[in-house]
Amino acid sequence: MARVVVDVMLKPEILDPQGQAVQRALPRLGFDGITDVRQGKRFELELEGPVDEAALARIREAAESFLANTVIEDFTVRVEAEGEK
Amino acid sequence: MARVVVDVMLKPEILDPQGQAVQRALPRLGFDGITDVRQGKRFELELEGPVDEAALARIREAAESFLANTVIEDFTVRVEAEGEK
Amino acid sequence: MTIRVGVVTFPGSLDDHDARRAVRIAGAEPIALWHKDKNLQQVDAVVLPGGFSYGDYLRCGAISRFSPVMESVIEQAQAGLPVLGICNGFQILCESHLLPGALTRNDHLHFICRDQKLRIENTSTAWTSDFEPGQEITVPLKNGEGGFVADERTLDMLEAEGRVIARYLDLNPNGSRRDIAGISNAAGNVVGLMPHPEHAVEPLTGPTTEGLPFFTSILKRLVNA
Amino acid sequence: MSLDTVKNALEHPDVEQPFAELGLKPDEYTRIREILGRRPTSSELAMYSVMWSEHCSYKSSKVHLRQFGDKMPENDAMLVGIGENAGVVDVGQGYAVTFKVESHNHPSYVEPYQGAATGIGGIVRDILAMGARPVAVMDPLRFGAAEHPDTRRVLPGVVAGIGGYGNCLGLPNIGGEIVFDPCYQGNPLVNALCVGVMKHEDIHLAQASGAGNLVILYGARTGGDGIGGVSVLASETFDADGPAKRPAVQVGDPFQEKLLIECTLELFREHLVAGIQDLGGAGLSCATSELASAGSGGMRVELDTVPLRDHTLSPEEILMSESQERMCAVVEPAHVARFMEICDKWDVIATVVGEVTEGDRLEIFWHGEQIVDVPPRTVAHEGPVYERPYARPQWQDTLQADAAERLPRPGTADELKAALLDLVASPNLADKSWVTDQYDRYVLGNTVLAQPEDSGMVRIDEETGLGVALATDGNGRFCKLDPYTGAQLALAEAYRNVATTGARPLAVTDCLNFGSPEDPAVMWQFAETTRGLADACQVLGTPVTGGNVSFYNQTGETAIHPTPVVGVLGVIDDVERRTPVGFAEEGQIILLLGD
Ligand SMILES: Nc1ncnc2c1ncn2[C@@H]1O[C@H](COP(=O)(O)OP(=O)(O)O)[C@@H](O)[C@H]1O
Repeated sequence: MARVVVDVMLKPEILDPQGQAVQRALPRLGFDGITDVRQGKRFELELEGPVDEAALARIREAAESFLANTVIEDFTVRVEAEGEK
Repeated sequence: MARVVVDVMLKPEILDPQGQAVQRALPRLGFDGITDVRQGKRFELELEGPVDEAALARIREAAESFLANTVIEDFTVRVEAEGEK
Repeated sequence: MTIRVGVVTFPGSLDDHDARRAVRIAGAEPIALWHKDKNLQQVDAVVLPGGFSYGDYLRCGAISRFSPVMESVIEQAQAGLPVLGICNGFQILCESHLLPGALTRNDHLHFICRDQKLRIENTSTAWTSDFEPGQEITVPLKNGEGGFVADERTLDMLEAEGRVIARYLDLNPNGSRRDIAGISNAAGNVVGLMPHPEHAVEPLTGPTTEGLPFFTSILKRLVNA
Repeated sequence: MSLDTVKNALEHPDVEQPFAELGLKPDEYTRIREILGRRPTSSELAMYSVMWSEHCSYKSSKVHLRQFGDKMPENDAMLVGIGENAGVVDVGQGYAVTFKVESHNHPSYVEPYQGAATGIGGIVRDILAMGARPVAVMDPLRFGAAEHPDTRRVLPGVVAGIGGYGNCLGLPNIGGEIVFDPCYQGNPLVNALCVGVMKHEDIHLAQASGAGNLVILYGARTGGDGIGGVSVLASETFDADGPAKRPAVQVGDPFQEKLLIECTLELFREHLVAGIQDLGGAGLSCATSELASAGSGGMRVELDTVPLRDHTLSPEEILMSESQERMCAVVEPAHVARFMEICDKWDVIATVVGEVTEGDRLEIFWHGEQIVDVPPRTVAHEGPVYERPYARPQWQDTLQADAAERLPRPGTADELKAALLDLVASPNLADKSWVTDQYDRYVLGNTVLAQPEDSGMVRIDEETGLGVALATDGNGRFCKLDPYTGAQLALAEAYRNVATTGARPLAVTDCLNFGSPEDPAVMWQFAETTRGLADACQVLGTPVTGGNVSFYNQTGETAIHPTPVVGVLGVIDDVERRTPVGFAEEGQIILLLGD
C-alpha cells in the first residue's frame, strides 16, 4: 500500500475568496507577517499496488480530468515518502 | 519571502463524504486500484520574514486554534522547499 | 417587564432579520447586536442567527467565533446567559467550544432546503420548555454543512445527560450522527439547532408555526426567573 | 514598455492597431478615428471595443427593441423605463419595485459553477444600483439532452453555482425553469432574474453630475478577470516576457457581494450617493463612460489609484477587467468622509478614483499622463447601430407543414397509459425538487409562494401585506415554429401564472436568447419575436421595463431555438389573499375556464 497526494490550488491569477478571508482574519487574531494566503484542496489516495510510473500517469490523468478543474485550478501529484505525514 | 504549507485533514475516525464521493466516482471513470481517498485542505502561507522556529511556532498555533478544528481535524505544518511546487 | 433578546449580526449573517421578527412575534423586544461590539446591551438572552458569516470560507463559524461580540457571548454564556444558535449560529457555538462536536459537510454534498420533521427530546432547556415532551414539529431546514459529528464518548455523554434536544424524524437530511438536530450545554442555557425555527412562526411564510415555542420558551423562563 | 498616451497618439498617428482582434469592424475603427480626430490610444481602443461590442451596445437589436417604447401601453405605474440598469414600477403604498432578467450563457458553458454564480451576482448588482434592496431571485435554465454526458458536466455546476451564490447572499429563490432540449447542448441558457424593493424617493440613477463631485470605486480589488480579449493589447505593451496569464473566467465572492449590498443600502439611507453604477461587463470602461455620458458634466479619472489584486495589470486591462463585486458612486465632497466611514464599517474597500468636471470629456490619467480623452456619449450611448438584413428562412414552411396531427395518437388504454408514463417520466415535466431543494426559499422570511407554485410571491410590507408575484416562461420549440406567436405565448403563460395567484400583472422583463444576428434567418426570428412581444404587451397593458439580449448562442453554424424568456411582475395588495395551486380541501368545486 502506498499513498499518493494530489494538491489542487486555484491558479495564481484566479481570485481566491477563501484564502483572502483567512488572510484578513489572521492579523485580527494576532498573527502578523503573513502577506498572502491561498486555500486549496489536498487529496490523499491509497493505492493497492506499487506506485510505478504507470500508476502515477493514471493518477495524473485522474487529477487532470476529475480532481482538478483545470479551467481555474493547477495540480501537483507526488508520492508521499514513507513515514511522512 | 518564504512559503509555509499547512495541510488539514479530517481525523481518520471522522466520516469524509467528499473523499468517499471521489473514491466512488474513480472506478466509474476507469481509474481502478485506489482503495481509499480522503479530501482535506491545503493552505499556502507567504511569510514576510524568515521562517525560523519562532515563526513556525506561531503558525502552528494559528493552525491549532484557527486553520484546523482539532475536534475533527489533524494538521501538519511544513516549510516548502525552495523550488518545490 | 419586556424581555430583551439580542440578535447578533455578523458580516454575512442572513437570517438575523428573521430571528428578530420571531422574537417580536413571541412577545419580546429584539435588540440588534453588532459583531464588532463587545457590549451586549444587557440583553436577557442572545440568538446567533443563520447565514454564511464571513462567507463560511474557512469552516462555517470559524472566523466569527473570534469576533469581539463572541468574547462577551462566551463569557456570559458560561455564567448562564441563555444563548440559541441557529444553523450558522450552532456552528459558531461549536467552534467556540460552548457546545461539543462539530458540523460537517452534508453526506450527500449538496445544500439542502426542505421542510423537516423533528422530535423535541428535551423540554427542560431554556429554549425548549414550551414544547410538550416528545412533541413532533416541522420547520424549515437549509444548510450545506449540517452533519453533526462527535466522538462516540461525547455522543454517549450527550445522550446520557439528555442533551440531545431535537432529532430528525423520517429522514436524516445530512448524515448527522444519531439523527441529532440540536444539542444543549450541560446547564441547558446554551442550545444549538441546525433547522430554522425562526422560519416557522407565521402561517403565511412558513410551513407551520411550530418553531415559535423556541422563542416563547425563553420568555417564560425569564419572566418566571 | 511604453505607455500609449494621447500625446503619443498625436505624435505617432500611423501606428497599426489590432482593432480586428478586439472585435471591431474596419468601418467602426474608422468612425472612432473620426470621432477623436486622431487614432485612439490603446486604452481608448480598449474602451470602444468593449462598449461597442454586441453585448454592451445592442447594435443589432436596438432598432427592434425600440418597439417596446413605441408601442408602450398607457401605464401609470412605470417610474423608470428601458435604458437604465433596470426598470422601476410603482406598486402602491409608496413602494417601487425594480426587476430584470439577464443571461450568463457563455460563461456558464465554459465554467458552469462560476459562470452561473457570477450571473446571479451581476443581476443583483443591477438591481442594487437602482437604489433597491434585492429581495428575491429566479433562474430560468435551458440545457441539452438530460442524458447527454456534457449535461452532466454543465447542469450540476450551474445549479450549485446559482445556489452557492444566491444562498450565501441571503436571497430566496422563488422560481425558475429547467428545460432540456438538444438544441442547447453546446450552448446552455443560464438566465437570472432579480427583484428589488425601495421607496419612491430612493430611486437612484447612473449619472455623474455636479462638477467637483468625487467618483468612488468600492468593493473588491480589481484583478485580471475576464479580459481574455484585451490581452492582444497587453501583449503589445508588455516586454519580451509577455503579459502574465489573464484568466478568461471570473470567480465570484458572494460574501463580498453581501457586504456590498448592506453597505450600499446604508449609503442610500444616509443620502450620500448622487449617482451610482454597478460594474458588470466592461467594468470600469462601462461604469465611467455611462456615468459621465448620462450626467451633465465630464469626468476625470486617475486610473493608477484603482486598488489592484494583480499589480502587473496594464491600464488597458484595468479599464476592461470584469472583476466582480465592485460599484462606482458619485459623491458630493461633503459626504465623502461619512461615505468612507460606512464602507469601513462593512470592511469594504473604497477609493476616490476621480471627479466630475466642468467639461464634457471623459479623461483618464495614468501616473499623471493622459491616456484617454473622449466624448463619453460616443462610448456609452452613441455606438454603432445596425439594420441587419433579415429574411424568413425557407425551411420555415417545411417545419410548419410537419404538423402535430401527423403524429400517431394512443388508441388503446395500454397505449394511453404508456403515453402518460412517458410524459410523467420526461425530464421536462418531472418533479424539479432535486434542483429547487438546493436553493434557499425561506431566507428573509417574506416568501409567500415558491416551488412548486407557478409563480413566486414575496411580501414587501409586513404591516399591510403588500406583495409582488413573478413568473418567467419561454418555449423555444413554439418560437421556432412561429417566433411571433411563440413570444406571445410565453408572455401569456407568465401573465396567467401571475394572475392566477391573485396578483395584478403590471410589467414585463425579457431575456432574448438567439443565435447569430449576422444570420438573416436568426435576425428574422428576432424581429418577429420582438414584434410579437411588443404587440402582446400593448394588448395586455403591461410595458416592457427592461431586459437583455443574448446573441451568438450557437454551436458552429447551428443556432439554438429562438428563446425569449419572459418575466411578468404582478402586484397584490394583501398576500394573505393569494391563491396557491392545488386543491385545498375536500368538497371544493372544480371549474375549467377558457376553451
Ligand atoms: N431553475 C429553477 N430554479 C428555481 N425554481 C425552479 C427552477 N425550475 C423549476 N422551478 C420551480 O419548480 C416548480 C416546478 O417547475 P415546473 O415543473 O417547470 O413547473 P411548471 O411546469 O408548472 O411550470 C415551479 O415552482 C418552478 O418555479
